[in-house]
Amino acid sequence: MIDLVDTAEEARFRTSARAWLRANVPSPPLPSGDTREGFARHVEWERRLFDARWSVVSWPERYGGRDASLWEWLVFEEEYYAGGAPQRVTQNGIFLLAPTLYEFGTPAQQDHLLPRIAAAEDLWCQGWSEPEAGSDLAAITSRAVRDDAAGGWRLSGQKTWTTRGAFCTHLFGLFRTDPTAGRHRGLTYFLVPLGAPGVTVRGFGRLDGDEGFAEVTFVDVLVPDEAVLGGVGNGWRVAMSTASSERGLSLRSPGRFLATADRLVALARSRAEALSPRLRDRVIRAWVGAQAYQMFTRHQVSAMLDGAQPGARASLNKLFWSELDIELHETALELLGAEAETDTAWSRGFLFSLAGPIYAGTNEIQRTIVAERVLGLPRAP
Amino acid sequence: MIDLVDTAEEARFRTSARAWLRANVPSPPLPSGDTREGFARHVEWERRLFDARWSVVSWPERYGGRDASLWEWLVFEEEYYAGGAPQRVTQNGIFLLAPTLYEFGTPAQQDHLLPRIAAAEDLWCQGWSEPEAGSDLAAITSRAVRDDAAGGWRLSGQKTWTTRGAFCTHLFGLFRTDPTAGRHRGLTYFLVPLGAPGVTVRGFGRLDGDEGFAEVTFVDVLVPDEAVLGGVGNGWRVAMSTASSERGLSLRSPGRFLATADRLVALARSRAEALSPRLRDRVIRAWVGAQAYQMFTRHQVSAMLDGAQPGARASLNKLFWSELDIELHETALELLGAEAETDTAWSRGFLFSLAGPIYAGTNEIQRTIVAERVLGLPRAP
Amino acid sequence: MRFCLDADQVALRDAVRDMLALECPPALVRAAWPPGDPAAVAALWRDLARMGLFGAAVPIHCGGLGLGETDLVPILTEVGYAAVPLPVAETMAVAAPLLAATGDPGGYLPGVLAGTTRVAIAGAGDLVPYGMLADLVLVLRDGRARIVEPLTTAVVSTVDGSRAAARLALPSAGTVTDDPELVDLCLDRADLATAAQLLGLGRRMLDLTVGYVGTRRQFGAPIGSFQAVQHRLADALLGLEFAMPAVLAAGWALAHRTGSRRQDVSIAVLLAGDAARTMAKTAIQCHGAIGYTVEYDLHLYAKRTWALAASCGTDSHLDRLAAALDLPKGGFP
Amino acid sequence: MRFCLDADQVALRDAVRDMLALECPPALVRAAWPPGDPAAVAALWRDLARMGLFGAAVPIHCGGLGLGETDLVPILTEVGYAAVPLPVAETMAVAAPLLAATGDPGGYLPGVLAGTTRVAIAGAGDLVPYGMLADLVLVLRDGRARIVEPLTTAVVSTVDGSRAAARLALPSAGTVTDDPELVDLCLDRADLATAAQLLGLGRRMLDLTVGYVGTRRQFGAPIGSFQAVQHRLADALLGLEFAMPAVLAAGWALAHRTGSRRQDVSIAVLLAGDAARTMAKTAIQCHGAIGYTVEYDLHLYAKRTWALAASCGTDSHLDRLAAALDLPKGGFP
Repeated sequence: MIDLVDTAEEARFRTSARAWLRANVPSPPLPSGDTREGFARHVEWERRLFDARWSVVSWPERYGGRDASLWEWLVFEEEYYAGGAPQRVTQNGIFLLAPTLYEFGTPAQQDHLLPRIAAAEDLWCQGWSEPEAGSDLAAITSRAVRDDAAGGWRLSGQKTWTTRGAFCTHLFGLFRTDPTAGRHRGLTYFLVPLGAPGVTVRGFGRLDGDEGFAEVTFVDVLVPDEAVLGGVGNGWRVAMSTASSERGLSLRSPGRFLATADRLVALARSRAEALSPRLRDRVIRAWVGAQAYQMFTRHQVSAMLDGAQPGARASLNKLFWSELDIELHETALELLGAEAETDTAWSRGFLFSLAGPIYAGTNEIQRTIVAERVLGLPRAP
Repeated sequence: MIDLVDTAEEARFRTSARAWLRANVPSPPLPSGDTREGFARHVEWERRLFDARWSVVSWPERYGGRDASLWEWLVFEEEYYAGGAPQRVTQNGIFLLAPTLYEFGTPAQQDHLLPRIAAAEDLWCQGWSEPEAGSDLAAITSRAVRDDAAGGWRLSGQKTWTTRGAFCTHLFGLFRTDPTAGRHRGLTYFLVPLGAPGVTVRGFGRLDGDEGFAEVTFVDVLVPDEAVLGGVGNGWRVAMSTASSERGLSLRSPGRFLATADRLVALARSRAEALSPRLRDRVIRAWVGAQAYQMFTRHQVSAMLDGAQPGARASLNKLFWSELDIELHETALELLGAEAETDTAWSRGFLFSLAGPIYAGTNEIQRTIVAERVLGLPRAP
Repeated sequence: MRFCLDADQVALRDAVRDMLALECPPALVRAAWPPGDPAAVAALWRDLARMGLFGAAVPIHCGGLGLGETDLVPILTEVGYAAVPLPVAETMAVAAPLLAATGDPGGYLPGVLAGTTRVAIAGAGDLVPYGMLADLVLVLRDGRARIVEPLTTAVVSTVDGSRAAARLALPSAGTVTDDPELVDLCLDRADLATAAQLLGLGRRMLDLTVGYVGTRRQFGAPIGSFQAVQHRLADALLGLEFAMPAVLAAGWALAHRTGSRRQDVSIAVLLAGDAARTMAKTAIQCHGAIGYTVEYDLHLYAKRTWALAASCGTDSHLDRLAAALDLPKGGFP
Repeated sequence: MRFCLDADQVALRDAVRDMLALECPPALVRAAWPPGDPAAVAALWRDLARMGLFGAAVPIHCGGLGLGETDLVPILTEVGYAAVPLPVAETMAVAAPLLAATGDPGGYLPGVLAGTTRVAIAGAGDLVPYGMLADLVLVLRDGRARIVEPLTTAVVSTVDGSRAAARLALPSAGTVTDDPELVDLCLDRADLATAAQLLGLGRRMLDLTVGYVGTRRQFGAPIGSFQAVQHRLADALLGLEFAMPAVLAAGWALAHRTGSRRQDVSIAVLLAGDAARTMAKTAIQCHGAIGYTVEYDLHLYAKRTWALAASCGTDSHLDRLAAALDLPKGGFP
């Protein structure tokens, strides 16, 4: 069945979301969330969203959501970005950790953590990369050693290139619990409070101005057994579930790119003197790309509702949105001409977009995943 | 020293070439050289060129040339293609085998073969690829076994994807003379008359209509010792010299692409109703590409005259001209719109251009050569 | 909201796919190349008629299956996948529903449904793909739809030899409708059919290439295990995967006569055209020399791709989208 | 015909290269980012003056080195390679020869040659790169060249923090020349200088990337041994290698005032702009996360590349070439 318009219920949901956003989206827009002060303002916004039950619409009511369908979630995202609302600084918790908690968490973990994520009380960052383990995630050496006496685990090692790590309160990531097992084995997924004794967070600037980009060092950090998500030694499988969320739909809904594309078209209209036919075509094609992403995700959501798992196909999303985002911003900068070098929302967005093909597994890794696991090509020797 | 205009001598040479070509270039143009009849007409043209000493201008006078400088050769090529003269069906002999003969041939081989190549008496095709050895040339299995009694070598095996093989008289290629040696070793470069007993040539059509695309089978073919070029077991080194000619300047002078670019611009002017700003830009950029190739080769020729060997840098030429050729033709087909599907010089040229990134070592092989041997990146594991 | 094929759509698509796999293998496409085997090609047309396909988009009360444009997309994708060397898309997706909608003044519809009348669509100038095989030609020009019998026929040599193209002299009478909405609908259906076929052609070339690079070995490994090949094919797949939903959505927009239908068709054509062209180039490059021979099947699909893509009219679609986005129209000052 | 640098050109280029390697390392570029170390940056300007560089394009009888545009290309490429955070190209390649050619009515030339006067060039609107550091601003607009002292100065935050950009209010007087040929020559020299710097920046990013991927190991091998990285870098190199001769040829065309010089400059700008932009993207991608940190040097060169490329005016160069090729001018109907 194909029906590409909102049902009556979806339309009601859309109207209601739009009305609330129109009344509440901060104007003028919040400062960038990449500074400590800006981040705090964003956290305030997240709490306002939560109070109005718009922070996690697709979650169960008991965790602060609205039990909304995946379609309604897409609708909310469209309205959210079309309304000019701020980027979600809670995204790691809501869109990456939470799906993993729903899949692998114990009831106790879910009941404890999910409401705190929804309410922006806990602010999560990722702890994947290490200095010697970037694309090659299985090469991580940070380790967790069982301390039976203390009744928990002692973590040590270093995580790096952690977005907003300097501003967050918690970190999720992989640690090696069995040093004798091979690369993908012997890993465990831990949930770590950054305030725990032995954790040091050092921020270092990121190209796009994010001052929270951080390196996190663990020296003999004690965490309890409840800090393990999905079972000891099961970390790779749990992490791949997070990665699939990160690459796929949940982190990058079409609403965001549709809104950027619309802003690009508006920019083109407003800069008639700079708009050459060449740039007009580039604007149109970038806009078409955003539409394509929307159609693709709708098709994907339908398949998911019919029981399909995106699995490796999440890599297709990631390849597409990451390149689309760069194209949208590069086109805007061309329209801005010599003014492009000044510090504007578009130039900052461009710098941010360049990270797209790198994080969540480089696009080279994604292409290999697509080739081997979607197309079924023979594995690299 | 930079001086980008013809010297007086070069200008005289240009005038003289242009005058002869203007008086002699066949009009209407010859039929395609890809059929047996067309090929024969092209061979006639090659003999006319030779009779007027324009077939191999840079060769010594004693072999039918004019002792022209590399600059004059570039000038001739510009005039040749600007004048609408036919593609050179002798190119394998003149541009690929001959440079190798100059480098590795014995005086007897040079004196015997070069004049026959210049005069289009011997028509050479290449014998590199085998069914199981395409990009991986070192995997060839055709072999040559010494026959002391007969005083020569006995060849057996199969070569394939041989352009115009069905119309040529001779083949050069690699055969394995030492089956115990490793991949690149134990190979010898042979010069083989296709009329020799035991040679079978089977033509099979090529996508662009070349009926002479052939598979050549050798069953116990006896050739004398003089058929070896560059020494027994030295075949890889000799072949790499030919390959460098094929990738680089000598096979694809800028004149050819400059002429195509000019024809493309003329087509754009003549099709005002189809010329959108988008296509105008595409035409201009393709034309710019042809200019870039000319500047690059001029710079390269200057370096060669100062003693530099292009070596692995010939792969840069090949990557550039092969992609440029496709871009020129694709742009023309877009200008032709729905008429593009009819059989025209442009559509045939497009199909031919698609072979560019494949033959003479695929562009994937070229990129690896550039990466490892020009940029010095570590070799693939 | 909901966006997937229903069971009936899947069943019909699969039936067409199975039938074409059997009746329109590469050998049949080759049979359409001159001199070829016209009888074999004609038999395929009859087989398609027996399935009722030429009435797919004709209302049930006119003797058809009563399907809409949404349903046609998967069928036309299969027609592209098989590179059917006949004007199936033209007859099924454009001419037949037009005849039905206009009351069939010429009395052609029964012959179309029965598989005895083939309809081609006139392209640019006097060039008519499948003109050599067509009984009737649909001309969509100057705000009119005309269905005419050709006066004279001259064969044209084309890159894709299975297109049976002709230059035709056509009478100027024969107007079936000048209702602008209906004429636009014909144009949109033709564009949609092209986009859907390009998707199918892209899939065919992808399948051929994935199969080949998985078995062809060089340097001691299947060439499909090298990153250069893997990543290029991943990118080609990406194009096809992101074009497919757009084409399906355009079919739905046409079927429901939405306000954005014309721009949805343009989006579909641009995405499918780019994806198929990229796939053709990728397929040829990943095959290497064998893909460049006419003994191997790839060229059958690549050449059809180029033929269809050449008829896409990229600039007119960009202009249509420009108008929808309130950006200036193309051209020169 | 002859197309390579002579011994003098090579010697001067190498001298500039060696000097900049020593005096303008990444740390000096960082010193130009706010708050930075203005004294260190100012010292570099004096070092460049001591080499006589600001008189490079000034005739010998005016106290310069008497070099032509051909000679400037390799020097400016080195200026780009080092990402010198000062208006060297503007002062040396455009302002100084203009002052000399117009008899230096304002008496600025001695200060320029001595390294006590810096000249920036006004960009679009009131934005002036290096405006915070400039004593004078050259304005090339409306067929006039003006050299003026700014009335007011407001710092502008830019992506490349080492550009010291400012929004300046400028007086409307100060015309140095309205000779169209000389004004065009200034514009062409500015474009040439941009193209040459972009080449150098491209080379710098290439060198950084080749160095990094040769040592960074993932999956048990240097990442530079993977085809995905190898081939992408090969393509980036291709762009730079084919842009370089075009930029040099444009310098020669300007130096010899050939009839095609303006189109040669446009070719150079288009090729160098594309090559440098591609190189920046390739460099960031091949580095991965480390290239995305400001602790690593890559961003210094990438951001300069984007700043220079943004000022290129792609469409105006395409229009200029269109005119030369007798194709229609861009714009909308």
